[in-house]
Amino acid sequence: MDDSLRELYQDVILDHSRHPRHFGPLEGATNTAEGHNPLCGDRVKSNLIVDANDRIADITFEGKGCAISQASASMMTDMVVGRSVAEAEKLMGGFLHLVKGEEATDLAGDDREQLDVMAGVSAFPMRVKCATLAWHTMKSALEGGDGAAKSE
Amino acid sequence: MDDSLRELYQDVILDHSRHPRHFGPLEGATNTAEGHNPLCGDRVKSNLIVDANDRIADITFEGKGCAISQASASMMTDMVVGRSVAEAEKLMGGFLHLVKGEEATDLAGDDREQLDVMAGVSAFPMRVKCATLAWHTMKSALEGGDGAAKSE
Amino acid sequence: MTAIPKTIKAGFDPNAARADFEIFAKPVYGKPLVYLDSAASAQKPRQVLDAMRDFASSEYANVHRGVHYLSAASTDRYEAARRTVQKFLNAKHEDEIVFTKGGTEAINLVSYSYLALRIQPGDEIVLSVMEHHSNIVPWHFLRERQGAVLRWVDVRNDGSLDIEALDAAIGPKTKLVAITHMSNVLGTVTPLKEIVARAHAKGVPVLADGAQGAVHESVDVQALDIDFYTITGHKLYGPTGIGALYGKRKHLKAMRPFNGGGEMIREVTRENVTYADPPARFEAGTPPIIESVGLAAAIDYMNSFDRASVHAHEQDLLTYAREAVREFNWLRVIGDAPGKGAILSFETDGMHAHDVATILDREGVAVRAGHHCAQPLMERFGVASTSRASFAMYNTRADVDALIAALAKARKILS
Amino acid sequence: MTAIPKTIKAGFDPNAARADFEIFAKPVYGKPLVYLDSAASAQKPRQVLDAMRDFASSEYANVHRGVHYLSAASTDRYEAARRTVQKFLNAKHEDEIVFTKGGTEAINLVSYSYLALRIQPGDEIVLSVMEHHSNIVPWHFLRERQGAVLRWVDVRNDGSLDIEALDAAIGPKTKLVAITHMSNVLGTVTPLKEIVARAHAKGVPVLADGAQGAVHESVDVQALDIDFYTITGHKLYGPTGIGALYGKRKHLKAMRPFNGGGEMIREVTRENVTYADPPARFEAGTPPIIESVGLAAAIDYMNSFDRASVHAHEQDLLTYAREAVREFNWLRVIGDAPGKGAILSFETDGMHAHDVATILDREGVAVRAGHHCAQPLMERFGVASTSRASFAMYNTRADVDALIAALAKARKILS
Ligand SMILES: Cc1ncc(COP(=O)(O)O)c(C=O)c1O
Ligand SMILES: Cc1ncc(COP(=O)(O)O)c(C=O)c1O
Repeated sequence: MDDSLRELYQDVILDHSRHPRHFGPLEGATNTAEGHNPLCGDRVKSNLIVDANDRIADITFEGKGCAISQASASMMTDMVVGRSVAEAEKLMGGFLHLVKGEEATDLAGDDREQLDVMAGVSAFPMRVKCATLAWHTMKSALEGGDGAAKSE
Repeated sequence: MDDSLRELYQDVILDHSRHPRHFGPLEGATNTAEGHNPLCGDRVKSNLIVDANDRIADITFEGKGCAISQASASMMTDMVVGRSVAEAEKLMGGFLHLVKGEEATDLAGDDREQLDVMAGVSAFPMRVKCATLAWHTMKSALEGGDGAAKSE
Repeated sequence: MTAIPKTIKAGFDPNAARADFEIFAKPVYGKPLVYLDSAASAQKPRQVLDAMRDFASSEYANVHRGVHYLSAASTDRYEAARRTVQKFLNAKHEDEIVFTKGGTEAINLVSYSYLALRIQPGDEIVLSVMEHHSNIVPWHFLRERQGAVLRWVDVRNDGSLDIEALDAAIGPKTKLVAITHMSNVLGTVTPLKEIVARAHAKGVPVLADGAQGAVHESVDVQALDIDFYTITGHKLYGPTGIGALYGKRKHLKAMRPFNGGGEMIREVTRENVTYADPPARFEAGTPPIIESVGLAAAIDYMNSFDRASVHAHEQDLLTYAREAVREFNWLRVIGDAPGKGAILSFETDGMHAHDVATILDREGVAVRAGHHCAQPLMERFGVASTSRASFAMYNTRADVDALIAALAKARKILS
Repeated sequence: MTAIPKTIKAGFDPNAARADFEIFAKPVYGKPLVYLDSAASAQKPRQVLDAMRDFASSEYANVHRGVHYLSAASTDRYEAARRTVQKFLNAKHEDEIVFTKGGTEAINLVSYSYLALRIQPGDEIVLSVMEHHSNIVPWHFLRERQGAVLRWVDVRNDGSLDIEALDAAIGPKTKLVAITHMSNVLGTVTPLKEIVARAHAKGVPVLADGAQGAVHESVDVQALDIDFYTITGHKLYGPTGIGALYGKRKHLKAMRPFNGGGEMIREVTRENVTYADPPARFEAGTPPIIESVGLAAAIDYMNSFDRASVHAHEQDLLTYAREAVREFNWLRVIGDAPGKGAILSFETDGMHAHDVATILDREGVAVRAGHHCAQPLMERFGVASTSRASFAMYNTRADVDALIAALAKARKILS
């Protein structure tokens, strides 16, 4: 089988997509936004509780999507919870580089290792939008988004 | 020089175009119509007096145009004056055949001879509209035209 | 590289046709291209590409505007293309054919220039839930802008149109029935003649979106007595950038212009403007001249085959594929209407259409995944998206075999 | 068959360029083609025709709609073409470029989607008397339909724009200045930067019709600070069926859709529709994909030469021709504005432009005769029609010589 496919649909990813973490509504959310993938019509919703110290106290996501977008959302929520908004945004920067196949120098250590499973997406340019949708939606929520983040 | 050009711009035609017969308004006209050549924006107006016996007692034309359309209008007025409406329309049928390079079996004798100078137009498909404009306009006037005959 | 299909229908040899499509000479990821996305856009035979290139390099100039040789030649070709479309649809008059930039624009033209002038708040437009967005959004505009009401006609569970429901939806306030000739998702072919008869019985005109229908069915607008019929070049094995609207002469004559510009006028002054007769009235600016030549070549190409045999061939592929997917109990076909065209849409349990399409792609199999610009239909069937394999004259049973093998592989990877 | 021009400008060899245009290989009435009708539509170099054919036969599929290989390849090419246009006009953002079917549609898009929403009865649109019908009729629509008032700015007798008159015409009710960048009849190039500055000083946006201007002048929409700028492919040595609108992001974002259909939506339900962001919002349906590749190839082709040298070459032809026609005392040039582009329009005493054009044609010389879709300008100069010779990069002084000889012949025949 095609190596890049194997790489894309790794067990970790399939597992995340089948059993997404932090899935569902979030009581008491301070920030929410909806994201939309124009390619397939999939939508994702990002709910966050940002505390007084600009820390992401909690985060969930909702919505249906392909394995890539679901896994990406699931991993994202796993990784950003407990971090500061600034850290989350930095992580996003690194992630965007990674899935576009660019140098991701700003990703280090554990973060890099965890996110590396998504690096296979870079071989599938048409699917990059799927991988970034949740992240863009989170960003839009953090910015007090207008409810219409678009994947890029 | 190109034979077909010589044929198109015969002296007879240039003469008609420079000194058009029956040019100008017509007092007491019973039928009038305006024609328009969309290609160049030229317009021609046809004025007729049709008497009780359906005879074209008088006819004039107005408007500016190229040598072909002016000559055609001038020759037409010359030829139809005094004829019955039915005859004029039959003549027009023959003329249309002639300038399109089709068999003009319905044109005979003198008519044929006079109109033959226009036969050269058939070698210039883009100019056929110029030659037929006045005729279409006359027809439109005879039919109680809506003032917007188009050359075909 | 082209496999031989197990049956070759009398009168049409798909492999011979296939050889005309140069794109199949180029492998995809080292594998033969299995192109099953013709409903999105068809590939173009060399006859079409050559016709365009030859024309552009030997007879090209702007049309309708000059007396010189190339201008005359170009105009002749452009108007000949109009007659080719006229014959293709069996329109009565050539001035009933308006060239547009595609199927979408053809429908918008009717919306802007015909229906917009006839809509009072509360007036109704009847359409089916299986319409393409191109036959929905222009009517939503009239809802948003003028208070029109959209009346939706459902399809049955097999995807067939409920003609009685359609009939019932046509009421005294109905100003137009806008319906697809063939669904780009379900493959359903609608009974246009019957629809027109019912609508006309109530004095309501009918527009058919023929983007798909004209490719797979023979169209005779006079026999249908239909008011408007739209086609698009790129699905007819022709170029992008061109389509056409057929409109009955009496309608076109009564319509106001759409775009304003050169060619569509009779006279322009500072104070006023008067308009040309149809079809020029609706063809503002320099038209898609080279594309018109390509569209005519595409129609000529289609007509160079026995269209009934081509249809039979496509039907064979559909049946063959329909049978083959029965072995997958995790796959649900959406759209099984009797007499449907060669389009197979399906949902896959626990596998998102995009993931399926990605895996198929790496096998060289091009299908489309998504909502297919038919979101109300997705909603009707309770899905967000489907995978869709669509068949064209150049496909073979070997293509279907490749699809089936790739689907099995997708299942293995994703579950 | 191509004659060598008497001077070859440094940096540009017209004969080398000319060899790229296959149409010149084919004689007209047994004579070499002298094509002086590029202002109506330019010929296309093999680079453009090849790019389109190659793309269509190796990378084609519908754009934005699939995850498969060809769809991705096609989308890449389409979006790359957008960036090529962006750079060509020096737009700040790629989403400020909307593909249209031509120059006319680009202007209509602004009329329908921007200005129509801002016009109250009595509101004014300022335009010059030298506009092409494509930059007149869309505004007449707003007069007819919404009571807009057209305010006309005259040109001086030499064809130059009277900038003070323009300034004076812009008043508190002015909603748009719509002006050509270069007149297709006079060749006049307008001082866009100055116009924009004056209009903006009064808070009025400016649209420039760049159908001709973009061919002969360098355009920098950011430096001009212009609000809208329109171009058309077929005059830029590119294909028919494509053009583009540049619009400032803030304007495009505030505009409503034009055509409705696939690709321009965010979501469609039975009850409602929401729209995509620009540029998709304005690109309903399958866009001119193959044509976008052709347009990009055409721009690349133009950029493969030193544009200043090309401009100098065209100016040389204009000057050479302008001098040569002085020998004809029966010929009157219309349009002598300083800095004008390479277009020569003229009236001929006692000889109708159509007769002149017919005779020239038989000499292989293609000029255009008529009102050039600029009837208000014809009225301004008191003529019904003119003859027009327009020069492009592939023309040479030999072409001018042929024109002059043919004009002398026409005179002989017609007088
Ligand atoms: C049923 C149907 N209608 C309309 C269209 C729109 O045609 P076009 O994309 O040529 O504008 C399509 C294709 O996209 C279609 O499948
Ligand atoms: C100045 C000008 N504006 C607009 C147009 C219209 O462009 P198009 O024919 O591509 O629609 C033309 C050419 O016809 C033109 O010369």
